[in-house]
Amino acid sequence: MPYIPHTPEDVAAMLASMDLTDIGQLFAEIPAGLCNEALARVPAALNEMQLMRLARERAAQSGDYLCFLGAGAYEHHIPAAVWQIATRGEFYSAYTPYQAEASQGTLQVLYEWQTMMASLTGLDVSNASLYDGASALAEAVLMAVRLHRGDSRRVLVSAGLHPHYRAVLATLLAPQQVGLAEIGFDPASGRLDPHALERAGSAPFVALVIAQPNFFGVLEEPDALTDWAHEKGALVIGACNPLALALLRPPGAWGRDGADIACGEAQPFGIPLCAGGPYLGYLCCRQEYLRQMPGRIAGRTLDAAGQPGYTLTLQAREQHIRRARATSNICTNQGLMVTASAIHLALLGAQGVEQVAASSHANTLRLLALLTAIPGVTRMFDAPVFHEAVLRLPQSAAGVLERLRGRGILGGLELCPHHPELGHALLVCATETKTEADLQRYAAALAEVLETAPC
Amino acid sequence: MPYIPHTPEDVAAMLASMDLTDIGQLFAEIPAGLCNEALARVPAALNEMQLMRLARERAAQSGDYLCFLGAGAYEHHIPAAVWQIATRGEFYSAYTPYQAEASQGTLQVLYEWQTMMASLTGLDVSNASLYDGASALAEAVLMAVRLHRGDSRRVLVSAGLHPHYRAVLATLLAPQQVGLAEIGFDPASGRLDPHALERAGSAPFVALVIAQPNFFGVLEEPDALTDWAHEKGALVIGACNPLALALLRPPGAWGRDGADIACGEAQPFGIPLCAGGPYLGYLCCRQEYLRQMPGRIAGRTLDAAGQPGYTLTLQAREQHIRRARATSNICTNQGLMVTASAIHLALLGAQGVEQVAASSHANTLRLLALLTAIPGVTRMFDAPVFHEAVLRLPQSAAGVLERLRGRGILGGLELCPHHPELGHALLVCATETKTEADLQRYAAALAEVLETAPC
Amino acid sequence: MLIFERSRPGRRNAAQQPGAADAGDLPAALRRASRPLLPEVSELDAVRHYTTLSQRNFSVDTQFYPLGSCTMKYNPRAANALAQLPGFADRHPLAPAATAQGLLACLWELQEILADVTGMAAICLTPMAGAQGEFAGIAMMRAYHLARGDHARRDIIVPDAAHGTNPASVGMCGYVAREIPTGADGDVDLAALRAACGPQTAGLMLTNPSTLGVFERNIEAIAGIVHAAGGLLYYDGANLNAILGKVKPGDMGFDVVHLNLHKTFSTPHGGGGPGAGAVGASARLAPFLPLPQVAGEAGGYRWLSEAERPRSIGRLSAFMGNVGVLLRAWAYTRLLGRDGMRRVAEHATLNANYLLHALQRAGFDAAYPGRHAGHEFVLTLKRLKEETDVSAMDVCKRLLDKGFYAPTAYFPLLVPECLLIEPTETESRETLDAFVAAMREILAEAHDEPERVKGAPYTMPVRRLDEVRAAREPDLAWRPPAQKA
Amino acid sequence: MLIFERSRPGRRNAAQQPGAADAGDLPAALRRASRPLLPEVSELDAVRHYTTLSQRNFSVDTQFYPLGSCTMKYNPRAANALAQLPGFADRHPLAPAATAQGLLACLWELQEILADVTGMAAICLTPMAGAQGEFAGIAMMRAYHLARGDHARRDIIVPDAAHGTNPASVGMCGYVAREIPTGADGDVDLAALRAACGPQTAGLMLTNPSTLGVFERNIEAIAGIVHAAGGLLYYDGANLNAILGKVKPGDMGFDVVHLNLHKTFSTPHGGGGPGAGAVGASARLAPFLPLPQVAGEAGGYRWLSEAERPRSIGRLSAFMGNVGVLLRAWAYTRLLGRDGMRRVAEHATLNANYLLHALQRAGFDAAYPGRHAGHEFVLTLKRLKEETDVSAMDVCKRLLDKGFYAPTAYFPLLVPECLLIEPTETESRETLDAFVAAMREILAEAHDEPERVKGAPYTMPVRRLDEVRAAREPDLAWRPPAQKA
Ligand SMILES: Cc1ncc(COP(=O)(O)O)c(C=O)c1O
Ligand SMILES: Cc1ncc(COP(=O)(O)O)c(C=O)c1O
Repeated sequence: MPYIPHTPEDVAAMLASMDLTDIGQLFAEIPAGLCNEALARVPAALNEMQLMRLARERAAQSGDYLCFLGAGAYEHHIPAAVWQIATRGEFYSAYTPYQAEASQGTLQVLYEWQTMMASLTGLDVSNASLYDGASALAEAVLMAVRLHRGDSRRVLVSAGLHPHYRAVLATLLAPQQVGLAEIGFDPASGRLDPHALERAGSAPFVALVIAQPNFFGVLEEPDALTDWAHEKGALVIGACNPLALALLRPPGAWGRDGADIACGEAQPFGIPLCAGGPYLGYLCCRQEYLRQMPGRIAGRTLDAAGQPGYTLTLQAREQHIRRARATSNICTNQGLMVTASAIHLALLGAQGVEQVAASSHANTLRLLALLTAIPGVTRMFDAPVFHEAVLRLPQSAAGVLERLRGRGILGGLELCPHHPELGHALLVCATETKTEADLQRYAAALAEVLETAPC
Repeated sequence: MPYIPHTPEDVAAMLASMDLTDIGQLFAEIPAGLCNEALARVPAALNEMQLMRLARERAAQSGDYLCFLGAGAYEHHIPAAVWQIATRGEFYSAYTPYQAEASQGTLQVLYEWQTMMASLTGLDVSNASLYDGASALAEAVLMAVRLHRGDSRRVLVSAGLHPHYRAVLATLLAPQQVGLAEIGFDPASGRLDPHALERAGSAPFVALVIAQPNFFGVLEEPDALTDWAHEKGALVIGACNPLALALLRPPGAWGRDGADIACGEAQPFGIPLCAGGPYLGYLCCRQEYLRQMPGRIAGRTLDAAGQPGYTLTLQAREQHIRRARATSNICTNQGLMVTASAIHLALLGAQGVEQVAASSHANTLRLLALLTAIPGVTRMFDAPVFHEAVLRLPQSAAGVLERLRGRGILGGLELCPHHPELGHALLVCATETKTEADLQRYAAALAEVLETAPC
Repeated sequence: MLIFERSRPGRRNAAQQPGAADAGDLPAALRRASRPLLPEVSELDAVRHYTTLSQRNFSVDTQFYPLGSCTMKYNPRAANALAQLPGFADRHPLAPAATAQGLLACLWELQEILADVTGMAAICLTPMAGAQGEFAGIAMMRAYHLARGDHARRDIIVPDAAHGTNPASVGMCGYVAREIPTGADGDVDLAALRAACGPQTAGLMLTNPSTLGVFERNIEAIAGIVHAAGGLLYYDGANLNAILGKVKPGDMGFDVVHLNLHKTFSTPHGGGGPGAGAVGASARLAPFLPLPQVAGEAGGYRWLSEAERPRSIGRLSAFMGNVGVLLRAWAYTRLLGRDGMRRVAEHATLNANYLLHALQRAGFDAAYPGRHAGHEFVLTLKRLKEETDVSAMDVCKRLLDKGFYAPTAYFPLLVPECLLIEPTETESRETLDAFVAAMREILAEAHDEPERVKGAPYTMPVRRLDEVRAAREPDLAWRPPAQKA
Repeated sequence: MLIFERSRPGRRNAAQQPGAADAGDLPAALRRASRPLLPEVSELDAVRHYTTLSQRNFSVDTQFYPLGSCTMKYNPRAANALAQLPGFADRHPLAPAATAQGLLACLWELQEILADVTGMAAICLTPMAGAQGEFAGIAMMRAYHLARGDHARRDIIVPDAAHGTNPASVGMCGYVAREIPTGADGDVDLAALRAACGPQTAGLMLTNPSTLGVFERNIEAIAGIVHAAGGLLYYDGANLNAILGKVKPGDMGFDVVHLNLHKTFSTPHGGGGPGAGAVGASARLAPFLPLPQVAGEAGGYRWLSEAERPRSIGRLSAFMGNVGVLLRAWAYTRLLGRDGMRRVAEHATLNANYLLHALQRAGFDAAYPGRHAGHEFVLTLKRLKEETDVSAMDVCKRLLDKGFYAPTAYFPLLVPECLLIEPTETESRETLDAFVAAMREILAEAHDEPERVKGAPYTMPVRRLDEVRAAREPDLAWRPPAQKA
């Protein structure tokens, strides 16, 4: 019996201690008609050896490609120490640190990570994670709705926000009647279109969501946007790649007063791509908004002997205390990812994180230079980018990508399904993991592919 | 500076504390002419990201084959828990447990493993590991030489002992003038030839080495051999695959009095193949021979409060105490392999280990049946085998293996370089890792290969 | 000591740094003025810091963790190894479908297995924890009603014993949580349910066995009442471990379920997450399931397109939920196999009842003495508190000193001074006996030396923490000493 | 508790068992009569047992480990990940050479790098630890003499400060270890050396810096004397960390060297091993190096054949030594790179001297006060012992209570009540300062409350262990209670 220690003697003795003879007797309260042990669609057990072999075969089907995909999930070097430590049983198999005295390890890590994220975003406080970047943005919007004094439930969101994030906002906000006003982007720069924004801002709204960088890799100019929204009495939410914040003005320093909430995806900090998750949603805000924050928060306090220690705090915001009136329904969050992320950031250090950001930026610019040297390949937008950019191709991106794959390259994301208005658009990303040879290889392959006619 | 924490300020302050200004001053006692910082053959540093990419590329060159090689190193399933626990920093980065009170984890593991090995071999005591199976056998022979009352330094060894083990014995024993008398094997059974043995036994000898199973996978009949050697006043050393001992009579129960020493390679217990090492030499013996045992030994004792605890013991045998008169020069042994091996054995349990042995045996018999059904393929020897056997092929084994490799199969070991007298001989092994489909695949490929003429 | 306190300006871990690169082209107005507060430590210091921090945790791998409602069973190490295979761990979520057959095969099998054990028509794996599964389930119920033009339904009925996420999820879906009481026997108060049901009823959320650890015997009647009122039944699968492979929520009449794969299916809790809250639906609700989902066909596996599921409530995460968790759950289902499912429920239930009986013999009071336990049970320490002033919390803290993590305390809210105890099937009888012995000792101590219990713990890295102070003077991020002042 | 004490007959970990198989065909006479004493526990019990056992260790990853002569530096986790890549870890040692280019490239590069840092003509990587490297080196010297028909040489000169493996290895090679004294300044007594040298001298083994932590200033003279007598010079590389990248043993006149890759090249000690003791040789001794060795040529890499090295001393291990250790060492050399080598020696030396000075200021006596430390240094607590009866061992045990592993004690044998302290370059100044503070506290305590120090440790899983009892009444394997009596 996999993972069940009981010997037949154990079972017999345990039953005897209750004056029973059969485990079935323990299920006597269940209406007999409900018992149904048929499991036709569940295969018979494998042992670990068989399972691992099957898994290795299946995992191998992912192939081994040189990958220039980004679009919300980024390939970065993760120090070997990160996951060797994060998967230590004491971190891996612990529950949420409700018994603080027996969970000081996890709690201190949470506190450290909160400190790192607050500092990166330039805001006062961070929570101890939300699910992923997209759902964290939805929580930020709901938080803004709760904080906002007016009765508008309308939020301005750029059409240059990641399409999946927009989809998640729609799913999570619709039941609470929060409306999303999508603001077009400027076709030349790829930034929020100021005219569209002005138009949308003429009706009351709760908050403006600024993606930095946006889905196109483009950097917005958040100072003016922030001041504009604040003047309209709205809150400002920065949806930021936290790695970019190693180089960029943090949301807390946008405009005169700074953004009110920052949130997004901390996957670039030590979390493997893993086909999409588990990732690491973060949310930071100003001190005064603390009581409306969703999710767990770790805090420092003193113990009975006056020594410092850590505990989950401000739980009155949460579902297990406030129930229907909680700031969110979230309970289980992404704890282990926080642990990995804290270790990752500590291993890279301030300088290392900055270098990763700068080198991803530099690699992307270099890639753009190489690729736009190919006839027919141009940049779609002229605004500065962080580590991603949109290219205009002379042929359908889908076909090009397919042929690049034949050459061992995943060349980026075809934008057509999300933005048909952009034509043959391709989103490319080159992080610090790419060498000059990799970039050259991509350029050579693309040149080759484009020479042949589309099929 | 990789792995050096010092900032320039640290260095300056540390030097200042010694009234120095330059690290070079600390090397002032070294004759100036000896300083030589040229390292032309050392490449420039890689960072971890670059190194891991290079390593992945190189590792991938090993390819992915269905492997029927054995010959002293065996592919077995290793539970994922084994190395996830063994590489925990507390085991991985600790030294030899000289400070026992701060090393109870490692020490208890050693004691547990010694218990397991002593029981598997049917002997009283085990040491805490030697380097590998071959060098452990050399140590066993030297131990026998020390124990033996006579002044012979001659040891009888089967020509059916692994050729690399014989080579290692030659290297390690020659300087101490220990002579090896190689006893031929019976060409029909593959076992020690009793006539050759009788002849060799007419001159005095220290010990008889019995390999169980031997290099050909063949099982010797150790009872008679043991009694014969004992009658001649010699010691008996069993060189055994400890996995086989889950099924087989242990050396301690051979003949009337049992073998005196058992040793060999415990790699099958949780140690990855890893191109040949690190593996895990073991050595067990009877209580009365304890003081001549080489290597470290963990023992149970009491602490100042009367509680049990573990410590290295009987160190008076060892080099750091007895120096030139030590039982061996060994110091660093294979500690972490012991840890992995103990965890492995605990995870499989008595029944699991027995099943692995039985299923390797059954798979090998099945493979033999399938392969010998191919015209021209026959078994070389008729004695029972454990999980390896020699096949006679109709063509050169080297060519057959090469063509099998083209079909994704490593078909076994060509014996010609070691035993040209056996002709087209191939040593094959099928452990519990092989499925019926794998065996069928091998048989089909071999049939196909043999149909085409040798190139 | 905090990692920041170990930090020294300019200390670098060169092996982890890609080297300087130029970002000078970025407009000055966009650039950061000062470096963020990230540690500057050596690799050894970081490794030592986090390794020793880990030792300051209790965990399943190191201690018995009888935390009710959380199913702290053993997390097979194989599942971890498997999820870390490069083909899975290094796979980009947007990598082309042509390279995804291996991954999709695993996810599709998991969908199939979960559909079978829950008796649902279809499963979507994307919700990232139980609470998101709840959101998805209620949102599907809402979408169903709206799709039928039934706009009047606003209430979701929730028993008072329900987990906090239930009413919270109801709120997230724009519905109103309507609480109904539990009877003295632990079952739902049917009269109250009847009274609560009507045309405004969107549905009912139920955990079964309930968070009180008892099986809701009237489940069929309940289903009848709710369905008759036009409402739907939502199954909170947090307690599926009690009936896995024996009873299917679909057979009880549930229309929607969520599962906590990090409970029943043994994925690690990771000190708070990540989890996975797969959601299942009966045939009539299946079209509303969130996306992505995996379709399995003769030619292979593929993602279902939005066009094929026009009525889906949509996406819940940027990509495909917590794939790494799903792979671990898949591993577990394959390791258990068909027969293993039922055995989980049987031995989890055996362990719970054995422990309950033993603790009753040791002098503790069951909250529902007449009832069989499911996979967990509730004790009430009301009597102890009255007799000795030792509270459930005190007993919890003292258990830590005995080397056991504490049970869930003060939940469910309706039982005073309660402990919710869940041993899980992976614990041996010897471990349960040792726990009983510890509880017995604490009981004796509570009578002989109550202050000792009330001052616990004594052997943890810290003494009892001041939670009130933590909330009154929130210190949520470290600041360098200068800044702090 | 021992794993055997957790065992229950019939308890199984099904997930790890391949299932029953038939071995009934094996002749009864060959079959085992009773099952071996292996534990029968659940997977959770095994995981919990060994995880909690690990917590009962000190280690580099968790504590400062200033163990002299052992170079307990940080072991990069990358090296571990790299050696576990399936292409390396699952590779069979006898897999064909055609599939070995990746592995051989690593091993060949390691040979090249080690040849360069030692100034040797060639390197063989197969010795499985320092002691086996010593055996190989001496055996090569022996083979060299014999090959020249020089049969008279029987002595290997070894300073009294030498590590125990040196004389022991001499014995293993059938030679006689001839001890010579060390002068008061820590250098070899040249007069004694001269007296010992003669036609019977096969060679000299030397560690430099010596195990006393000081650089042998007369090394060139020593080399001259030994070589003039027809002897060879053997370099025990255990202390290479002190001069890595700055001084090459070959330049000092050594003919043979061994390196402890588990010291200088940062492979983990694993609680006792495995290590790797690569051996290097000057041109005249290179033909005698053991096998296997890797040859690198334009077309790729290959194993040197025995036919190409007819004078090799032969094989030392069944396969290729501790490949997994060699890969970790290779990783480390590539991470350090050319400049990193020298920096190791510089900062290891800086740390040692800084610590020595600070401890002297704290009131401890250096054994060789006038000398610079290499990467380690010796204190003598003779005065403390006389004044307080607190011994070096007592101080060691008390250090454990302060959270530090203890230095090497009572080695080298010639310094009374000595501590051999090696901080390594991977420790930060703050860690060294904390160690000094602890030593200072212990010194004060030794004077104020000596019994407290002599009773240490108090905070370890066990109190001080009775080593005498362990040796007098050896209990080396557990027996079930019945059998035990
Ligand atoms: C009964 C019950 N329902 C729902 C949940 C919420 O699940 P999650 O924490 O995965 O969001 C829990 C988790 O503790 C629970 O116990
Ligand atoms: C100076 C010296 N020489 C030789 C050795 C032996 O090395 P090993 O333990 O690797 O056999 C050591 C190890 O402690 C040592 O310190």
